Amino acid sequence: MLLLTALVAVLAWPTLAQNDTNTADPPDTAEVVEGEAAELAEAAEDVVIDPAVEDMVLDVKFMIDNLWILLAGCMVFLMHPGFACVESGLTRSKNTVNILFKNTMIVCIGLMTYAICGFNLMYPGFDEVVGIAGVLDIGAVSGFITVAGDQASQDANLTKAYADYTWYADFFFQAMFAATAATIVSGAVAGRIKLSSFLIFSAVFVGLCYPILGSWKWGEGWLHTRGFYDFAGSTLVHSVGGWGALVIAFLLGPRIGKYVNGKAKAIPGHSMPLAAVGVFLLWFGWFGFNGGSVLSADAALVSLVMVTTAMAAAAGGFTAAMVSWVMDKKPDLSMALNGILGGLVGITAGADQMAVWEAVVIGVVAGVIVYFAVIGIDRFLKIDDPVGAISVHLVCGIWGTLAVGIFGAMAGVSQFFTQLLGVVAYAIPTVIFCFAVGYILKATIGLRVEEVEEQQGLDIGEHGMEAYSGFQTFSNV
Amino acid sequence: MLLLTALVAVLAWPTLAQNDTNTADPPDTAEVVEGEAAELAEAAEDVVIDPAVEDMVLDVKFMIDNLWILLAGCMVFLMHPGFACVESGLTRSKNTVNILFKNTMIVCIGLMTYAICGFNLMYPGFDEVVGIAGVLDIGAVSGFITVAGDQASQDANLTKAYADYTWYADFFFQAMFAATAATIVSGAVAGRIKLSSFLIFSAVFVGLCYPILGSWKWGEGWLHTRGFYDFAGSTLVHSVGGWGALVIAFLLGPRIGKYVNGKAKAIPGHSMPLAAVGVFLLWFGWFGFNGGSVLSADAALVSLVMVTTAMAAAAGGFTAAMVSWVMDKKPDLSMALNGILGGLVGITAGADQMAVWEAVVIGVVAGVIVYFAVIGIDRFLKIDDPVGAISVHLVCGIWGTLAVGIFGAMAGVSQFFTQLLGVVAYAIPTVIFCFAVGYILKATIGLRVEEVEEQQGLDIGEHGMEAYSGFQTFSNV
Amino acid sequence: MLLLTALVAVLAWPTLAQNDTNTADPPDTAEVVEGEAAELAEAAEDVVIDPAVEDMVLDVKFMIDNLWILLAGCMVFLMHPGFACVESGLTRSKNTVNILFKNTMIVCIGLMTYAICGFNLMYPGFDEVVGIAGVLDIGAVSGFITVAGDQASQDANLTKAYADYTWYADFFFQAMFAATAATIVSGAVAGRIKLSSFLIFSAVFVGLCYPILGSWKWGEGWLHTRGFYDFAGSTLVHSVGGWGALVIAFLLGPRIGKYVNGKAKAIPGHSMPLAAVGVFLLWFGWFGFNGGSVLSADAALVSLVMVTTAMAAAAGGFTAAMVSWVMDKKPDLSMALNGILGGLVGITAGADQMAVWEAVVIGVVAGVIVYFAVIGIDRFLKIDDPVGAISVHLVCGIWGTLAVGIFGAMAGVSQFFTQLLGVVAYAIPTVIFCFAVGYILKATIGLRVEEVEEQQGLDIGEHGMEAYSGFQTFSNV
Amino acid sequence: MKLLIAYIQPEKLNAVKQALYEKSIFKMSVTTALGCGQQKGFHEHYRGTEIEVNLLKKTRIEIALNDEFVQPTVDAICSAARTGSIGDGKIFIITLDECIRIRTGETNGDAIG
Amino acid sequence: MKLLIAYIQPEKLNAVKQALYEKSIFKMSVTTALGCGQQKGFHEHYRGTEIEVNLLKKTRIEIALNDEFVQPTVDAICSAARTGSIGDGKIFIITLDECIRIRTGETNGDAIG
Amino acid sequence: MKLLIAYIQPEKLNAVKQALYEKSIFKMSVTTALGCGQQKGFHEHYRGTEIEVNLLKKTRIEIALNDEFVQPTVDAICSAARTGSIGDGKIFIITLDECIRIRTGETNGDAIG
Ligand SMILES: Nc1ncnc2c1ncn2[C@@H]1O[C@H](COP(=O)(O)OP(=O)(O)O)[C@@H](O)[C@H]1O
Ligand SMILES: Nc1ncnc2c1ncn2[C@@H]1O[C@H](COP(=O)(O)OP(=O)(O)O)[C@@H](O)[C@H]1O
Ligand SMILES: Nc1ncnc2c1ncn2[C@@H]1O[C@H](COP(=O)(O)OP(=O)(O)O)[C@@H](O)[C@H]1O
Repeated sequence: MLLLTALVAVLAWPTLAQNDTNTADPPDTAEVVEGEAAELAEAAEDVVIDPAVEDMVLDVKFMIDNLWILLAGCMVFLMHPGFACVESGLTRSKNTVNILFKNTMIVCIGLMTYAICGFNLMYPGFDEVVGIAGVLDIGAVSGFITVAGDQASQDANLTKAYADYTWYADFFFQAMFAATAATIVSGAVAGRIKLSSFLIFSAVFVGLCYPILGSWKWGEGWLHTRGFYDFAGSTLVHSVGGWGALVIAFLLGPRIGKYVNGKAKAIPGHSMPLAAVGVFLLWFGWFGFNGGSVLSADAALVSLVMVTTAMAAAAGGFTAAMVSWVMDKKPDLSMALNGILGGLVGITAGADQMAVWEAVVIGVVAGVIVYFAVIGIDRFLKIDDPVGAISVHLVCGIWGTLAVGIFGAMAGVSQFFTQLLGVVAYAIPTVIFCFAVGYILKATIGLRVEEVEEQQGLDIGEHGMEAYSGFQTFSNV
Repeated sequence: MLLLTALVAVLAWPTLAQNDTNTADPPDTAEVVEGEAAELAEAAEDVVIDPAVEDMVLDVKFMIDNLWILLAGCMVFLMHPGFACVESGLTRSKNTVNILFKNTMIVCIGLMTYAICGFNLMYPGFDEVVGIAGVLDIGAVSGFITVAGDQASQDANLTKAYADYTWYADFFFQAMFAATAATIVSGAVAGRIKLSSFLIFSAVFVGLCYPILGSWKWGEGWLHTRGFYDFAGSTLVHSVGGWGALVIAFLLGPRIGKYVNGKAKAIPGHSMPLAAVGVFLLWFGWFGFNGGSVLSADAALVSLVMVTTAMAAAAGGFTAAMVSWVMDKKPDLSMALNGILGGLVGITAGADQMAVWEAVVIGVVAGVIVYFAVIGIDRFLKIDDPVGAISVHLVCGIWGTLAVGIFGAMAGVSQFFTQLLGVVAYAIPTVIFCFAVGYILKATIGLRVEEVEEQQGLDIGEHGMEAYSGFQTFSNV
Repeated sequence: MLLLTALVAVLAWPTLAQNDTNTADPPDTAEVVEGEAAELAEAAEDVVIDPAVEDMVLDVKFMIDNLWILLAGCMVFLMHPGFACVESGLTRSKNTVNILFKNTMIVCIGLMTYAICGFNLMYPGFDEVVGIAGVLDIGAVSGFITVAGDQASQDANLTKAYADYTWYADFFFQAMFAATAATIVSGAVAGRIKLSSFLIFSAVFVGLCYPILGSWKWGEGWLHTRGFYDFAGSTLVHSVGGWGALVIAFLLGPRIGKYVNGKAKAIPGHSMPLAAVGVFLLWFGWFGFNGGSVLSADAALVSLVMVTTAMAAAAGGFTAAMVSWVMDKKPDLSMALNGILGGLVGITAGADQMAVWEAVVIGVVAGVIVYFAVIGIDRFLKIDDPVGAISVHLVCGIWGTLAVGIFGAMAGVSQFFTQLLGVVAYAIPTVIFCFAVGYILKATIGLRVEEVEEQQGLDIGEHGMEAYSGFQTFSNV
Repeated sequence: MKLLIAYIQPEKLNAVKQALYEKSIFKMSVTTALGCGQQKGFHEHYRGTEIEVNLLKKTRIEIALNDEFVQPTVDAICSAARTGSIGDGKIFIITLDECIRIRTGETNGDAIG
Repeated sequence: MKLLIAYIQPEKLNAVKQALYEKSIFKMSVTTALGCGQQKGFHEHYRGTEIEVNLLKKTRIEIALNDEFVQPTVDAICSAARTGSIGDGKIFIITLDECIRIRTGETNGDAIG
Repeated sequence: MKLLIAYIQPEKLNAVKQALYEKSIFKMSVTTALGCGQQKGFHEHYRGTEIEVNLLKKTRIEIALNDEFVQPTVDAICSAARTGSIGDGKIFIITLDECIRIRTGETNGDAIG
């Protein structure tokens, strides 16, 4: 408990240093491009409109905005099976049940921890949480799950008094988001991590690390004040998840057989259809991830964001495929898939800031980056990342964040350095947090399964069952 | 034909006894929590708003409501591949084509029978259908498929004169729902039922049993009048399907090799990735299933329902995983998946009535129930249910229905007993109907395939093809 | 380059002959059934409504319409994994990586070529593109990708000044559509086509052939003027893709082992679950494909289109299953799946014109047609089409187009012949174009892989990897 | 010592295993195989086209035995796997020169059981 | 009697089956195998990393034969499976002591065909 | 010439391959098998029901050898595959009458390596 408080305190340094009063308002990303809402409001100012009529129209607008946030949340939800498919497809069949189990549990645990503390940690501003004594004020933190069912609180939480969407819709969307951060880690540590350790790590990662760090920007914290921009989470979600992946994969060490005499060996995934379907589900979910981050159904912004998201992904996939074709003589499907994801991660930070061609350029660069990052991490860092999670989420996440300072409506030298500051500001505490948690787990219940269990596969070892009962498979080729 | 009329008469007893005049109005679930629509109406009453303006705004509101119902219908549609994946994943590879075929046909047959008679049986009130002579009035029943294409009837059916949504949208959503009831049966009887018998059973189940019973509550029938509450079908869809599963699985007997010397043996499913993807699709579809059952895009209700649905599923999945971890030493993925489904079924009856924590509690209880129900049915009832359909849909369906009397805005002793009444009122006719149909099929064309066909697998026997051509599989381990 | 210009000139004959000035307006399909928008407008005419209020309401309506187009685009996007699953499921496991790679690249390349030239070729009217000198005016063509990011152009492209939806949303929806035309070809040529040739073919097909031909109808070109009707693309998308499939499959010749001594042999697909999931994804996507083609969220039209789409698919699937049951003694799952797709293709041309029963009839006929077309093409034309793409998309596409003249609100002899004219008018240039491109590719880099590569599988040959590493498979049974 | 190779119908594996257990034969190795035999295959349809399935799924059992166990084993397999219809399978017996248990290095008679 | 075991390239299975049919050899059992031989494997890339594939897919055929059929069978397989490049495969022949048809209990020469 | 058949734990395949390489045995054929032996299987749970897994995954290696290579090969396999716990596997050796290389038609000693 003490340790936990210490960890939380580490995460809290900039906030404490700054002593800002962050408001509890929901974030507003529609700052740059003028949206419908603004237009409506303007129109309302020009002529005198009967307030009753205006209210009626705004009620209908509220219905749409709210519906879109919920639908976007549902689309983000589909990213979880997407991750499950990609991760199990790109690893061996003997670990499939384990990966599916982890991914299923992440959604369940993620939703629950986010309801218990994550949501309130992230959005009411962090300073309300760490009180004078520096300890957690459970009451303020655990707001969502204990919300009363009575009429009065329903009125406040379920009407447009809260925002363009209800408080519940906000939770729904943000909770679906939150769990993705932990899922990113899952892929990088596949095939060797102890199930219980992973689940504990995920719970604290989603429940504490992600929301506290998230509050710095989306909770209108100190980085928000400094002008750092991250539209839908290249840094807040993907880099944070990617740092976690890097640290835990490093602590775990590579899978047996990955490095023979210091040379990296390929360990092919067992099902390319699963991997491909997973990437398509992720791409689909990303339309909700980015599109929903507009936080309203504003026609202009959502349209723009959808198009930039689609184009960056297409450019990333195409580029990575071509690069692998040139470099390895034959085009690698898994690289093309990683390229799509790289493009998506890359556009995420500035999806509402880019012209079409800029989105394409961001995707192209991401496609190139992913290819070399995968190889670099594999061969030179010698960190074993079976699915390329670090390259996709961390490296492209950084690229996407910086790209906001290079391309698009906000481009500029000072913005570039603000973005760089954001990247670093998120890197340091995440790495410290993950090292600490990882180290504690390693020292106590252990991070890694036994060697023989790893060789037989975690499906038998951790779950006592096979993913493909009845199929004749070579589990060790 | 006579027999069918008799069956229908059995289903009709309470209606006939009661002589109620049920109105043809679409159901209104928004009775408890005040929704947007009500607010709009109120606002309209307070001040005098130009009726032309009001109409214009209501037209736009109608567009949203209608769009949401259609989208929700599309999401429910995805539950069908979800069921197909879960059911084929949790059974052996030699029966996969058969299961996929059944699930594909259920959608096709379900949509058609529901258009031919189901929809009109369910919604105009049952008393209009069984006329004085007690025979089916085909004209009244077959309303949907014979709807004229001319302008006049289009106007009535495609405008807001009908409800918050068009008559067509209503059909679309309800028809997608209807087919799920038959799909539930499909899982429990997998691996041994004769294809033709199953298809006939499904057709009468979706075309007669489900809509007639459904009309008791959602068609504003006698149970509706008594105050029975079932928001989105814990009883009307899931228990009804679950009773069907129980009866037919009982009539069929267990698969060969399931019980050896009276001891239950496990017959592992052949593809855990399929099963997991299926559950995620079901979960996604459930957001449409429950969210669409609000029957409007009302921001407050839909938000609330989405959150309770998500939380109950998460709690159910987590709990079932933990219970199986404790009981069997190792966490069982298929139990976790069943737990998610159990939580979803459990929350379905009262998704709009629960606070967040109540949804979590309902999910937790469902997760525990599923585990023990699976084992109980397997070991003590000795009914062979390969995918756990009875535990998930019937047992958790009953739990969810009763939970409305225990938790949430309607909780109370009298409500609890009303819910119990509903459970029993649906159990008796469904069991009788399924026994009758099952028995007739058994006596005529036969319910079960030949022993050798079952051992070789239904894919070869019923379809003459393999699901995984070219793969070396053990079909009998 | 010269050749390309010649090809483009071929495609342009009717336009040049006619010298029409096609307007740049987006297409309007809501011509027959009166929609909400019209009603709104009427209401506005009857009484004097404050224009400020009206504008406010129309802004909200614009939000819904736009959101629906974007959501529909996302749903169409899911058709791509759908195609990927169907095509890989129905072919052998040794070609799976290749098929997945092709389908992934088609989305990427399709989105990019459509942004570079397709979108502007299709919608501003073709005559603006081919200038006096008969050469491509790159400036006019490449409008979308080079769209400026500045405020002024954003205003024009992101507000309701453009249509019921933004220009960006229009691109998003149309681009997702466009790529499907190339995907259709992919299935028919699976297992033997050279990867590079296929990618080049796809790029010119999506970038030139599809949009130029599409402009004849949807770009308000000469066929539009003649009264040809194709609601969502039975001809414009499916027949065009189907002709491409026919021509390239013919040029390629059958797979080794498909015809032995002139007798067709079956080469079973390797994964029926993949194929079934793919069809469900396609069906789901089709709700967006047809529903979105309403080009607004109009309650009446979208509801009607959803219902006719669902019913035709159900009828097609059921019928094809029954036909195969009768003809081959056992019901064939892959035929049932093809039947569903056939029904969907069939209803696409007139989804907004049909009564429910007419949709069912169209589906039934499509189901019968698919069965006999598959066999006819296989046995008599001796064109090897592993997934039935020609039967589904070309044959049912023609059926659906003609059906608009037989059933529904537009039925009539003269309409029938207009439809026939449309079918022929699309057939000729597509066949010429595909022959030309196919022939050039054959003469230069070659169309088909080496024999030994084909026998070992394209996964090893083209990509150097296996789809199911670790599984013991027979690649040549 | 003999090495016995039996091809049986896949659905008979459990019955054969049971029969061998009763004769105290606990050790065996099983693989799947495709077999071509008197049972000429059957004609099926895939997408309307006849498909001659002449490689049928079989289960291959390999058992190393001391000589005195050979006859009981053959009997057990025959009785458990026989249905009387074509395709029941075959048993092949070859001479086994040597048998080594990897764990202990024991050989021959000691190692076999 | 002999038991013949042949490893061939998977893509040659149909040709070999055909060649055997022509020599009236109708019975055989087939499994998949991974083979390591003179054909040292090839170097591929997976995610940019070289992967040495030294266990290549092979098809294993097992045929029990009366002695007089051995030579024709070997010839048929060799001619049908030969491409002349490394990896074409091997044929192994061992003595078969006994052969029993499960369906009838027939043995040896009678059972084999 | 001898034909050696070894059943080993799947996870030992790489170690065995390595050990054989060191003894200059480059050729072999590998299949997967399910094995039933002294390692009686283990009890697992699937959906709460005990499941007795008595057919365990094994890897089957087949190597044709000239006689002088037999002992080194046995030694290599034993040392690489041994863990000392039940289930390590068995080696069976039978006499190989003939060996033919399909590519060249070479036979016996020449063909085997
Ligand atoms: N001569 C043989 N060589 C190899 N395998 C054989 C031979 N004869 C039969 N088999 C195997 O035994 C299986 C059953 O053979 P079959 O002749 O159909 O049985 P039966 O004659 O007992 O009815 C075949 O599918 C094949 O796998
Ligand atoms: N000594 C052996 N023992 C077992 N299998 C062998 C042996 N030699 C060859 N094989 C099998 O035959 C296949 C082809 O062998 P290879 O030496 O590549 O053929 P070739 O020398 O005829 O070109 C190998 O992949 C392996 O499966
Ligand atoms: N008599 C036998 N016949 C066929 N296969 C055998 C025999 N004995 C052992 N095996 C194979 O060897 C594997 C290991 O055998 P086991 O008895 O468990 O090993 P050990 O006694 O060396 O611990 C078994 O799973 C089986 O595949």
